[in-house]
Amino acid sequence: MPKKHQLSKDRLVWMFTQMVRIREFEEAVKRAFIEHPGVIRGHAHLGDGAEASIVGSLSTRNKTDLAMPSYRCHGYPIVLGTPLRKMMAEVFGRKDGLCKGFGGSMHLADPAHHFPGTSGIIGQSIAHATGAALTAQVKKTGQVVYCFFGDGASKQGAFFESVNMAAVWKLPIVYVLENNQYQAYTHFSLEDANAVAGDPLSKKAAAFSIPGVTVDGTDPVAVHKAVSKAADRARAGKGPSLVETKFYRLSAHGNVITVPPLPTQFPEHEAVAVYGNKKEFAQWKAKDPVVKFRSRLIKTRALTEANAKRIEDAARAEVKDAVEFALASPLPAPEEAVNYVYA
Amino acid sequence: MPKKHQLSKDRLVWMFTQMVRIREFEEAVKRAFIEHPGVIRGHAHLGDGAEASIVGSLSTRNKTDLAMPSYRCHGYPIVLGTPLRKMMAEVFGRKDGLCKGFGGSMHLADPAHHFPGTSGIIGQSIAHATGAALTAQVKKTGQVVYCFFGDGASKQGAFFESVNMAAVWKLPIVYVLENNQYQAYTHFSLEDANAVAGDPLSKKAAAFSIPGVTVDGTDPVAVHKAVSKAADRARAGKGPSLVETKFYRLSAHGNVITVPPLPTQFPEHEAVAVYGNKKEFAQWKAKDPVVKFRSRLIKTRALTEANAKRIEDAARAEVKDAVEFALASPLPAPEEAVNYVYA
Amino acid sequence: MAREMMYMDAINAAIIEEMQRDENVIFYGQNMAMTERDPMLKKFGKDRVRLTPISETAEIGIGIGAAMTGLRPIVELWMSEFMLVAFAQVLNEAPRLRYMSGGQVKVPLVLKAGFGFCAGWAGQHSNCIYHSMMGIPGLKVVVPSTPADAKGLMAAAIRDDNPVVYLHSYMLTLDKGQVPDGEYVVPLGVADVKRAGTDITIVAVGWMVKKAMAAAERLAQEGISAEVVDPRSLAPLDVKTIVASVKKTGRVVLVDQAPRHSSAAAVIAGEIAEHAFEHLRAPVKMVTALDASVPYSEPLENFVVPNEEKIVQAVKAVLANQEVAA
Amino acid sequence: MAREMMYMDAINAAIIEEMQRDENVIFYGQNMAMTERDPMLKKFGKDRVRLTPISETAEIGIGIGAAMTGLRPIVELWMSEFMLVAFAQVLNEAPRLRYMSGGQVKVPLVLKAGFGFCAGWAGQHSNCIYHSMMGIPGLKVVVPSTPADAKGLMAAAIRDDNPVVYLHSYMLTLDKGQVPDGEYVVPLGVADVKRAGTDITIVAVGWMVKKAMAAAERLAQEGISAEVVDPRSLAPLDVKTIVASVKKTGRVVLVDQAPRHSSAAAVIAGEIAEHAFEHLRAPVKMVTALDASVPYSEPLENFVVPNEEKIVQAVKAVLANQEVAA
Ligand SMILES: Cc1ncc(C[n+]2csc(CCOP(=O)(O)OP(=O)(O)O)c2C)c(N)n1
Ligand SMILES: Cc1ncc(C[n+]2csc(CCOP(=O)(O)OP(=O)(O)O)c2C)c(N)n1
Ligand SMILES: [Mg+2]
Ligand SMILES: [Mg+2]
Repeated sequence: MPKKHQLSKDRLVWMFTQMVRIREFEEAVKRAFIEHPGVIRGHAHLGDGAEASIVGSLSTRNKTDLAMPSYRCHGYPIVLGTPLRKMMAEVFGRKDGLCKGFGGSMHLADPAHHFPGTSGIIGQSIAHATGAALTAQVKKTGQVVYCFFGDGASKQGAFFESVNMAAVWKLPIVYVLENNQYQAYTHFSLEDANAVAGDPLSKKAAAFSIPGVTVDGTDPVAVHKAVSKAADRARAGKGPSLVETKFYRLSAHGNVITVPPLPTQFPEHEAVAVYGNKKEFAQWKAKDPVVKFRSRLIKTRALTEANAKRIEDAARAEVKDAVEFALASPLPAPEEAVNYVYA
Repeated sequence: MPKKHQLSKDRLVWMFTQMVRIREFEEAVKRAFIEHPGVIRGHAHLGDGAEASIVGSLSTRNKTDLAMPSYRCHGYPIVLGTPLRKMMAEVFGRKDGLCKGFGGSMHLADPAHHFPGTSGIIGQSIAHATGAALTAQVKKTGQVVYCFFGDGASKQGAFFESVNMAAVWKLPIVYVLENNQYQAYTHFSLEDANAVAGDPLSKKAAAFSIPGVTVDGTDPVAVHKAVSKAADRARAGKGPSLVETKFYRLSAHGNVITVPPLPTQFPEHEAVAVYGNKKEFAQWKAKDPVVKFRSRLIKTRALTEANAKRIEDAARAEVKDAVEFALASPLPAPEEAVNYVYA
Repeated sequence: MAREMMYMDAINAAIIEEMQRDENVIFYGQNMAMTERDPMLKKFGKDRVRLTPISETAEIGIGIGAAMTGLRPIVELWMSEFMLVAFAQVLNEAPRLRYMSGGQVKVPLVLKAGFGFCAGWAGQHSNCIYHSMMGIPGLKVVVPSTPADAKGLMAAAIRDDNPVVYLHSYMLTLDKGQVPDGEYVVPLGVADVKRAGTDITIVAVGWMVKKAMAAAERLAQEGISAEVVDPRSLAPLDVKTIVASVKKTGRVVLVDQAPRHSSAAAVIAGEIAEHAFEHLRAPVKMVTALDASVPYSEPLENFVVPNEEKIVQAVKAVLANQEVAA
Repeated sequence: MAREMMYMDAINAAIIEEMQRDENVIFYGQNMAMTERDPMLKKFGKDRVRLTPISETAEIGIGIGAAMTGLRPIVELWMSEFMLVAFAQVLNEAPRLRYMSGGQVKVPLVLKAGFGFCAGWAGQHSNCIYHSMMGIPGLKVVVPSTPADAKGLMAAAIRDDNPVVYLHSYMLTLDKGQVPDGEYVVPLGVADVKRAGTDITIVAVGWMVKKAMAAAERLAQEGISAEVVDPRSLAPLDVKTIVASVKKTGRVVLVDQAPRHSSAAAVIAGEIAEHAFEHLRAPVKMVTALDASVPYSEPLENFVVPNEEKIVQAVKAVLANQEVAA
């Protein structure tokens, strides 16, 4: 990889730290369904398993570059610097939440930290991200937009329309297709024509004559490398690229859908619950990106066991503090609900 | 080409005959704007230039196979056997029209002749055609669906979504991307990412891991060959293919848009009117598929000059009769308008 | 014979019975029939029960094309908002193709979707969009509020030769009620008087029918007799039954889970203003969601959406013939 | 100072003036700015004036993303039905993002589209779909009926910090009227009394304002004084002005180019039923399109769409206080 993209020890440790922070946050959200039943309403979707894809991608960004993820959005702002307190308070629907309790888990937004927001409707935010890249181009800000979306979303028309326009206009955007192998309960091999033919999903790039590459999404360094190239291309005014990061969602799609006041919880992973495929789940669990990266850093002496522990303890403490903050934050006043409808 | 797809002399003459019938029909429609002003309302779109693509494709069909074109739909039913009288009467909004005056030029339909209908909203009918292929598969009718759409339509999400599903389900359908080089006033090189990169539009097939091929759409035999292969594949249960037929629309997109009662007419071709590119227009005019095919058949002695004339005269007479029939047909009674809303 | 059944089971029962009855009925959608162990797939086979990708435009469009050529597809769309990515197919394709062909084709298609999930799903998953599908010539829209209606309207929707949007309320999914066994068809376009009364008419849709019934119960205890009318079909709308009730009671409250100007209530109020005016003894009154998207946090969500208490207050206000703020 | 201008030129004048005023305003769409000779492209450059493919979901979605990050896009969509392929972006993205973010972002976006082209464009190109965009919290919808309003509402739409759907009537494209020079802003959400009168109120939208004005003229010759109110904005809807007029005249006819249950008229009638009931001296009356898609052939099309004669008859019927068939 070009020198400028080589990762220093410090940078590798920073990446590990972010991955751990994401993992700890997601596990706390998951635990909240048991420890604080009813506190999380609606549908929460976790990014455990996606840490290498998220951090590997965002480790290539410049200070003002934007991240535009899908509704499975917890991981990204953690890397961008959004306070976990505000994030957890939003997931808990509190007044001190990032969005004052209006958005919840699916709709975090923190424009101050370069995260303009998300959509819960599959594929739609790919167009929004493309629009953010248009702003960057028109206003000549030098920003690159990192657009994240799922394997499932790559079957929505919005994806194709957006990438075509970005390619024609040579917009500064990187499309990161996070192939976590499931869209809700459906394995991607059941619905994607490339997959049915045994091809990688990055082959879709050919429809736009742009670079398309598939990379091991459990390895943050591999992701970093591929996304660096794509970001360089974007920054050079050459337009978009498609990077498929292939990894595995480690938790179920989301908490079980229930009608209130029935409490909701996280079920088993679909591989097991729907397909009865314990082996698949176990195989991918063994490739847990956080665990793998930890051993690698220790093996390559980028990190000591003691430092790793320190990082993990710090993340745990940070997340614990976030949960306490969120629980202590009041619910919004009902009358607030008519605010923010119009600017 | 496999023996079974080799075209007999009779078949070649039949193809020429259909091409001439289409051309004569479209020229009569165009003339109607001058000869019978006000008789055609709304927007009429002609297929002159597309004859080789239409006839080359449909010459491969079996008796019950369906054709599902876009709103630029005059040519296809002519080949399928729809009476020109009824077609012209519909274009003229008459009671004896195919659709009793309810549809007009954009919405011809003749299910009895294997043409279920069209949509005027770009891309949407690609999904309908795919659904017709689903019926063929579920009911095991052995039918293949010929889905025609424009270069412009290939930028609409419906296209990508539909082809992916057809590929996953291995539906018996052939997608014919008729690249007539313009979508309304826009040259395809200005809006298509493949084209911007100098690639053919058939490259989009890679997004679905299906065969994609670009063929000279001014040559009905070349089209026949490519579409035969695709139809064979569909019939064999192997799923869809994408065939790009590249040719040139010889008339303007449609008649000028005017507010009634201002009369409307056909303007000059966009190459000239919008882009000032007389050369481009002249170059493609020189490749007129009907003229080219005529000389070729005469040169190869599949046809004599006398026979060619006879075919042309017959087509002209048939179209003249259709115009007269249409003009003589009454307008529908106003009260009819509330019929056919519900089945 | 009838038996107690959950709303969602009643819907499924109708689908199964109709699929048994007519082999042209097919059923597909996202995140269903993933494995060969799926009971519907087992029963009806891979051809008739299918899994689709997240491609609503193609899913619905394919349903239209299949319907034009001889099948009777039921498309499972889950949440009605997902239809919006494909709304051209719903509003401008399915209902127009027959008409434009001068009656040559028909489009027997059922678009099944849930709506109005008030459970913390926030601004994009909790809406009521039926209003946007009313008044589209050629398109039918039904909204069952009880398990029996859920079954009967699904059967009718599948048998109908026109495109029908079948909208089930997520909030009623687990509600139980008596459902007739075997063939049971509730005709499209016929409203149902869910509770007879003499003092006032309450017109309510979907989940709001349940709230209106509870409000009527409370009002009965205070000596107020409210008639509850459930249109069941929003298109065609049974204006006659609604107007007849209003003519009888002389007063009406319209309850709708959608914001005021995107409610069926407003349209129905318009019909009442034209057709029952002389019999009205007080202004109509609408109880709708506030003009805000549905927010995530519970107190906010509760504040936006109509509830029993608001219905009771509205009824009393109308009976007192005095306007109160909505 | 004012000058005579065509409706379509007034729209363009507003776009040009606002683009000159604020460099964040950009303008793009299909089949525009194809060559360097394009006057808008010449004036504002390739960055701000762009050609797009037939990709409405991306076009509108890109507009939203650009608006969230600092631009003020105007998206040229041509016919409003084309928006339906991207309706999720219109109804469920643009108006929700600000709210869901708790007020952190804004989406200053103009979606420009023509509607209701009754000129033989048949079932999919002639519709009025504004009704489906009413009552969506966060979304504004305007429908100018005169060249002056066309200019002033476009200026207001561009300056507004919310998504605004700007719908111009194709049938009014070439109409002429006095238009103020220079800065001219018609506030969103304010109805306009286009003609004062005392006997009856006619509420009409878009092209129907012109028909209502002609009908009022004819009625005046028969001694009937009709007040014509043009809501101009359908969202927010200026209920106050409409109700005030109805309270004054005591009678109202609502004219709408859309079929009855997909009309703005029905919603407005509902508001009148709630807020002007005590002042009504006769039932409201709606004059809308018939419940059919718009057919191709001229006599069929004329039969479906409302016209001056139907308005005149409706007014007379209301004044006679007797119901006639719609
Ligand atoms: C248009 C639309 N259709 C369906 C859904 C329901 N839905 C929510 S999440 C999801 C799966 C998305 O899968 P993918 O894009 O792979 O993202 P992941 O959940 O794996 O991160 C679906 C189908 C939706 N939100 N929007
Ligand atoms: C969704 C949608 N957007 C825009 C239009 C307007 N429109 C009508 S025809 C046309 C061009 C179509 O071009 P192409 O697909 O190449 O077909 P061709 O006209 O060349 O046969 C456009 C943009 C439309 N009908 N539908
Ligand atoms: Mg996924
Ligand atoms: Mg074309």
